[in-house]
Amino acid sequence: MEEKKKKRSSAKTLQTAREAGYFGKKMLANTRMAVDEGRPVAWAMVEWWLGATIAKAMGVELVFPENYGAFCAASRTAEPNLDYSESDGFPSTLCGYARNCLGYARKLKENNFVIPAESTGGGMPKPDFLLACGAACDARYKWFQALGRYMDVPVWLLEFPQTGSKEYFLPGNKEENISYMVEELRAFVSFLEDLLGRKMNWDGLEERLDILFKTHELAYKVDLMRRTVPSPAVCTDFWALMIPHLYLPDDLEALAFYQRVYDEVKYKVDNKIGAIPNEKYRMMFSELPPWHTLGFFDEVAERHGVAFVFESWNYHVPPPLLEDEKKGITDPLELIARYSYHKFHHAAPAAKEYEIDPILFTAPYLEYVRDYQVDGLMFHPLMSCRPATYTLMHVRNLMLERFKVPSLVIEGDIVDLRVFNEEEALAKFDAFIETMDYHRELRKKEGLHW
Amino acid sequence: MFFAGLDVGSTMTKIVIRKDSGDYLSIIKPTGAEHRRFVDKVMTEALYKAKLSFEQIDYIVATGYGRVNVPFADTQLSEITCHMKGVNWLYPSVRTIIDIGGQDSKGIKVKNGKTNSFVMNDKCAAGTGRFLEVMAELLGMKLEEIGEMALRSGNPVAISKMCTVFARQEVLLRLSDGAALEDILAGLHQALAARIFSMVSKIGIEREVVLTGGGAKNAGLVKFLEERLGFSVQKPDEPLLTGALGASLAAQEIAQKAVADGAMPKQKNHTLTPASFFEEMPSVN
Amino acid sequence: MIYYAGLDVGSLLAKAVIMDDDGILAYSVRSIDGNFRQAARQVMVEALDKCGLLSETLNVVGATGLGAAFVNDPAVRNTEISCQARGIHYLLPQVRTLIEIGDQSARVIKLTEKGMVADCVVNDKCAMGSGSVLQTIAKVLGINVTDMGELSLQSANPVRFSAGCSVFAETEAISRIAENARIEDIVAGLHQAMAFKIGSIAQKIKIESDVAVTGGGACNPGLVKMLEKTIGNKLFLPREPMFSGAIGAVLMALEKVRMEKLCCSN
Amino acid sequence: MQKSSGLERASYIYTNRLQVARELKMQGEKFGGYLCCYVPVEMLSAAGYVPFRIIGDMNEPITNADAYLPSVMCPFYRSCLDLGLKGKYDFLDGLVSPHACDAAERVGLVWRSYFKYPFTFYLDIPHTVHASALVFFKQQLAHLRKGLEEYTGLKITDNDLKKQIKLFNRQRELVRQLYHLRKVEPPPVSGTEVLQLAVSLMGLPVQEGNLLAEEVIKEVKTRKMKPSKMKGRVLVWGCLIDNTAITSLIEDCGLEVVMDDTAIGSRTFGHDVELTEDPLDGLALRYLEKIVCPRTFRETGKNRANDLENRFSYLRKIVKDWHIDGIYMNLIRNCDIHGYEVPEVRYFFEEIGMPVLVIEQDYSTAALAPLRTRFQAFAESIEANR
Ligand SMILES: Nc1ncnc2c1ncn2[C@@H]1O[C@H](COP(=O)(O)OP(=O)(O)O)[C@@H](O)[C@H]1O
Ligand SMILES: Nc1ncnc2c1ncn2[C@@H]1O[C@H](COP(=O)(O)OP(=O)(O)O)[C@@H](O)[C@H]1O
Ligand code: SF4
Ligand code: SF4
Ligand code: SF4
Repeated sequence: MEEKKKKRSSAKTLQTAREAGYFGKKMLANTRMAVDEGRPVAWAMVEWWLGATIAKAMGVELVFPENYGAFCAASRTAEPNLDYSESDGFPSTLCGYARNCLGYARKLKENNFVIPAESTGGGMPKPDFLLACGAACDARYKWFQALGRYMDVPVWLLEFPQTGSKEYFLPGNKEENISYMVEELRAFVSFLEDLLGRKMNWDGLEERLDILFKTHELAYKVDLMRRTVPSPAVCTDFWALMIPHLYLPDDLEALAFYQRVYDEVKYKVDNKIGAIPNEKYRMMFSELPPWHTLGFFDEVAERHGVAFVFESWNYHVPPPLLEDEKKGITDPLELIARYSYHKFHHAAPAAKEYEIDPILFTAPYLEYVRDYQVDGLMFHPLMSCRPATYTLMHVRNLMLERFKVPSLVIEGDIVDLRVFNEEEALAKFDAFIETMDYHRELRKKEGLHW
Repeated sequence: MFFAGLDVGSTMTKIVIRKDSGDYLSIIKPTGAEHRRFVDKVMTEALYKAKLSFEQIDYIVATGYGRVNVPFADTQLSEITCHMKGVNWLYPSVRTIIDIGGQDSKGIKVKNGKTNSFVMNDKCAAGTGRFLEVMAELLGMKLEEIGEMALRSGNPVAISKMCTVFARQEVLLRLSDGAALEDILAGLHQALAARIFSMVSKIGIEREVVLTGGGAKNAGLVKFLEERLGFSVQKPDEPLLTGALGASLAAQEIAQKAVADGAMPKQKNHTLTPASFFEEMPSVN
Repeated sequence: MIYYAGLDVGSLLAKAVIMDDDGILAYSVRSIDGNFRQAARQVMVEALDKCGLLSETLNVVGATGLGAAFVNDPAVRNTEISCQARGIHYLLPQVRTLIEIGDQSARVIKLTEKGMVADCVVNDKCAMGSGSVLQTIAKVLGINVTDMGELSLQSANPVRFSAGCSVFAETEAISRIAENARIEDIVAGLHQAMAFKIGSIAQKIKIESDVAVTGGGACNPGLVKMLEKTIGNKLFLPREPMFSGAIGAVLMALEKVRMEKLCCSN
Repeated sequence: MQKSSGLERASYIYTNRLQVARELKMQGEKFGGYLCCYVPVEMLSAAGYVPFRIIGDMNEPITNADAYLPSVMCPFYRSCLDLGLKGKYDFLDGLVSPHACDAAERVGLVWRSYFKYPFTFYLDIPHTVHASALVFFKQQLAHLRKGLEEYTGLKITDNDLKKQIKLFNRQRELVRQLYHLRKVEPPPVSGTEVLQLAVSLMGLPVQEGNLLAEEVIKEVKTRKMKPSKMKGRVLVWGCLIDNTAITSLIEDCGLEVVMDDTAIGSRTFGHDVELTEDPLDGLALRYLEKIVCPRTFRETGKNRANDLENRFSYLRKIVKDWHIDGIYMNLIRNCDIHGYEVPEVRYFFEEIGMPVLVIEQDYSTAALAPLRTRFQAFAESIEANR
C-alpha cells in the first residue's frame, strides 16, 4: 500500500505527452518574469478562452490557480495549503483547487507577497487582478471573491450564460446570449484599459485568435484520431497534453508543439500502434482525475488491458465553429463569444434529440460513448468539487439505459489524496471487468454497433 | 459558602466541591451505565470526603454529556462553557483549548475569559478519545500504557483507514504482517492527532494552547499533537477535571450574583438519595 | 473423482466449502481469533474431515476475503465482489441484486443472469451498516449474537438510534439500558439503524428483483426483516447464507483454471 | 380550520402544505412549482398558477435521490428531488428552475429529465448586476412570459403583471411588518412562528396568503408579552431554514430568533417590485439586483474595505435595528455559495463585536440532537458577553 502510494505519476505513452509538462512550468515562469520586468500579471480561472486571450493581447501574463492546484496535487504538496485554508475558516468541503489556492494566498500574504521559497513549481506571484468567470461552477467566482481576504486586488467576473436544452432552441435566445457575452467582453476590455492605462491592441488580439484556432484545430484532430481502435493515446497522455491547448493556445510554441503531437498520434494510428500493448476494453473517464494517483491508470492498463480512450469533457476543445456561424463576423470579441458559447453548447442538438438536460457535463457523453466505442465509464465523484460531480449519477443512468454502457464509481478527490483508496478501487475494477463483458453482449443483442 | 460542579462525561464522572475562598476538592469515578443513580452515589462520596452535608452546598451546576441526568443540580451548563471557565481559571493566558473526551473532541477559542468560538466533533468516533479506547481494548492493553508505548516507535506504520471500525481491522492485518506494536500504536496516535488538529484549526489556533480531557493524559497523543502544532502545549495536572472545576466556578458566580441581587441562590430544592454503601467505596485518593 | 475447495477468509470468520462436480460435500466455519493463517488452515482441515478427504485430493483451491493472502498456496485468489456474485448465482440463480452483510462490509451487488457483476456499491468509508456492531452490542447487552435476530422480532417499539456511527451506537445502547429500555427494543432499534444505512447504500444502484441477502448478517432474521421493510422488497435467503463467498471462490477458481487449460491445449 | 386564529392556521398550513395544495387543486387551482427565491412568482401567478415553492423535508431520510444525485452535494436540493421522486410533488403542473446556485441549476435540469411536466422553464440568471446583465435578464423573463402564454394559450398583459406585482408587494410588505414588530424586546412573535407563516405563504394563492398574513399581524399586535427569560437575540444568516425543528431548537436553548438573512425569509420578502412602465423592468431589477444573496457578484470597488462594505453593510444595519446579540451562521453542508463567504462574513460580524456560531448542518432532523450542546454553549457565551 505504502509503496503504491509512492508511485505517483503515470508513465504516459506519448513522447510529446512526456514533454508537455514544460508548458505548465513555462506559464508559471512567465508570470514571475513579468513581475520582475514590471509587466501586469493576473490569476485566471479556466473560462474556456473567453477572456484569457483578450488579457494576453493587452500584455497581461496569466497563471491558472486550478492548474496550480493540480500541479501541487500531483507533486503531493497540496496538503499543507489545504490545512492552511481550512484553519482560516473555509469549509473542508470546498473545491480542492480553491483550498489549495486560498492556503497558498494566505502564505503569500504572510510572507509580504514574496513567494515562499519552498513553493511548488516556483510559485505564483501576486497578481494585479483576478479574472473570475460565471461558467460551469460557483467556485469560479466565489473563490476569487474570497481571495479578497488576502489580497487587495480587483476581481473581474466574466459572465457566461448557460442554457437548458429546450431553451437553447427558443427563437432569439442564442443570439441574445451571444450579444450579452459580447457586451460583457466589451466591458472587460474597458476594465483592462482603465486598470492598465493603455489601449487594447486589436491587431494583436486577432493574431492571437488565429493561433488559438490553429492550435485547437490540431487538438480536435487528435481527439478524432483517438476514435481509432486500438487507441493511440490514453487519458494520462491527454491530461498532460491539455496544458498547451487549455492555457496557452495562442502561443506559437504551443502551436508548434501541437503539430508534433498530431504527427506522433497520426503515426501511431497509421501503423496501428495502440497506446497500451493489449487493448481489451475501451473506457472513458469522467470528469476530473485524481492528480495525486495517476499511476492507477497504468495499473489497470497492465492488469486488464483497459485503455482510457476519452475523458474529461470540459478540458477538450470543441468541434470547430461552422463556417456559417463565422461568416461576416468582424468583431474579434464576437468571434470569441461565439466560440466559447459553442464549447458549452455544442451538444445541444444531441441533448434535444434525447430530451435530456443539462447540456454541459451530460449531453456530450451521448456522442462520445458511440464515437469512441466505449465499453464502460469510470466516474470519479469528488469529495470537494460538486459541479463536476452533480451529474455523474445522472449520466450513469442515461448511459446504461440508452446505450447499455455500464459505469464504475470510485470516490476520490482531485487534490485530497486522503480520500482515495487505491486498494479498494483496484478491487472494484476487478469486478467491473465482468460487468463490461456482460454489457458488450447486451449491446450486441440490442444491435448497438460496438 | 460551598459550591459544587459535576461533569458527567461518557466515561468518567468528575465532581469538584469548592469554598468561596478558592480551595477545592475533587473526585473522579467511572460513569457506568446507570448514571442517574450513580451520580447520587458519587456525590455522596464527594460530600463524605469534604465532610459536608448536601444541605451545606449552596449551588450546584452540572455539565457534560450526562448533565440532564443530575436531578439535584440547580443549573445545567454546556461543557464548552465549563471547560472554558475551568481552564481559564487555571491558565489565565489560555487562548485555545483542545479537549479530547471519549464522546467528543472540541476546540474552544478563549478571549477575555469568555468563549469566543468553538468547534466540536461528536458524529464520528474516529476523531475522539474513543478511537484509542477501542484500539487499546483490541490490543489488550491499558489506556494508560498505549501512549508511552507509541512514543517508543521509530517507524510509525501509516494507518490508511479513517473509520474506527475499519482501522481496527487494519491493525489486525498489520499485526499479522508482523508490524511492531509500538509502530502501529504510533500510527494510530498520529492519525488521531491529525484529525483533531484539522478540526481545531477551523477556529484558528493561538497560543497558549491547553490540552484537557482524557486525551491529555496520553503522552503519545500529546507529543504527536505538539508535532502538528509546531509548539508545546500546557496541560493541567488533572486534565479530566477542568469541566467540573468550571462548573463549580459557574456555580459560585451564579450564587454570588444572586446573593448580591438579594435573592436566594438556590432555585430548586432537590434532595440527594443518600447512598448507604460507604463501606463499598474505594479509598479516597 | 475431482474435488474442489473454497475458502472465504473474512475479518471475523473463516469459511470453507468442499465441492465436487455434483455439488457441495461439506461446510465449515470458524472464528479468525486474530490469526488469519491458522484459521484458514484449520477451517479447511475441518471441512475436509467432515467429508473424509485429505488435502492432497483437492484439485483446485479458490480463496477470497480480506485474509485471502494468508491461504496457503496453491490457491486461486479472487475478489469478494465477484465471488459473492458467483456464489449466490449458484445457490439462487434468479437473484439479480445481492446484499452482502459481513463483519466489516455492507455491499450491494447487481448481477447479470449469468451471475456476473453488473454493478456494485460498497461501504468503504464508514463501517455503519456492517455486522461488527452487532458483536459489540451483544456483548454490552450480555446476549449472544446468534440470539439477536429472534429477540428483535419480539419488539413492537424499536428504540431510535441517533448516532450514525457504529462505535457510538454502543454508547447509545448503554444509555438506553440505563433508561430501562427493553433489550428487544434496543436490538430492534440497532437493526433498524443498520437497515437504514444499508438501504441508503442500496439506493445508489436501482434495486432489481429478486433480491437476496448473504454474509453473516443474513443469519440474523431480525436484521433481514428490518431490511425488507426499509427497501420494500422481499429478500431471499440461500440455505447457507454465510458460504456464498466460499462457493463463489471455488467457481471463480474453476473458471480461471479451465480458461488456462483451454489456452494451453490450443 | 376556518375559525381558528391566523397563527394557528399558518402553523396548520406549514405542517400540511402538500395536503393543502392537493385540496386546492381539487377545487380547480393549478400549481406552478419553482425553486429558490429568484423566480418571479408574479409571472406564474399572472399565468394562472399558484406559485408553489419546492422545499425539502428534514424529517424524511433521503433515499430515492441517491440514484440520481451524488451524496457530496447540497442536501437541501437532494431532499427536494427525493420528495419529487417519491411523488410528493405530483400535483404540480409545471416547473420553473432558476440558475441561482449550481445546485439549483443542476437539480432543476436533472428533475425535468425524469419528470415530463407539461410546462418547464430554465431561467438563467446572470451573476453580476452590470447594465448588460439587466438587459439580458429581462430578455430571459420575456422568454418565460412567452413560454407561459404559449402553454396556457392566454395572453399575459402588462396590466395582469402589474396587478400581480401589487398583490405580491402587499404580501412582502406584510411580512416585513411582522419583521419590524420583532425589533422590540421581548419580540411578540417567535422565529418559529414567522417561519411557519413564510412557508405557508409560498404555497397559497396570493390573495389568500395576504389575508392570512393580515390576520397574523393583527393577532401579534394584540399579544401581551411577559418579559423574556431568553439569553439573547440572534440573527440567522445562511441559505435557508425551512423547518421549525431548527428554530425551535435554537429557541429552546434560550435564544430568540428575531431576524434572518436567508432565502426563506428576508431575501424573499425583503424588497418590493417597482411599478415601472414596462413591468419586466421592475421585475428584472428586483430579482436580479435588489435581492441580496452571495450568489450575486458585486463589484469589488476600490479596495477590500470597499468590497466588504458593498457586500455586507446591510448586515450592520440589521444588527443595529433589531438589537442583535449574536449571529448564527447556518451553513448547509456542501454549499459553495455560502461556504466561500463564511470567513469574510464572520470577520465582518466579529469586527462589529458580534459573537458568531457557525454550524455546518446536514439537513436532517435526526442529526440535530447533537447540536443542542453547541446552541447552549453559544447562548451561554452570548449571555456572558451581553
Ligand atoms: N489514563 C489515561 N491515559 C490515557 N488516555 C486516557 C486516560 N484516561 C482517559 N483517557 C482517554 O480519555 C478519553 C475519555 O476522556 P474524558 O475526558 O473522561 O471523556 P468524557 O468527558 O466523555 O467522559 C478516553 O476515551 C481515553 O481515550
Ligand atoms: N449465526 C449468526 N446469527 C446472527 N448473526 C451472525 C451469525 N453468525 C455471524 N453473524 C454476524 O455476521 C457477521 C460476520 O459475517 P461474515 O460474513 O462472516 O463476515 P466476514 O466475512 O467479514 O468475516 C458478524 O458480524 C456477526 O454479527
Ligand atoms: S469545477 Fe470543481 S474543481 Fe473546478 S473550479 Fe469548480 S469546483 Fe473547483
Ligand atoms: S466512520 Fe467509523 S467511526 Fe466514523 S461514524 Fe462511521 S462507523 Fe463511526
Ligand atoms: S445551501 Fe447553497 S447549494 Fe444549497 S440551495 Fe442554498 S445556496 Fe444552493
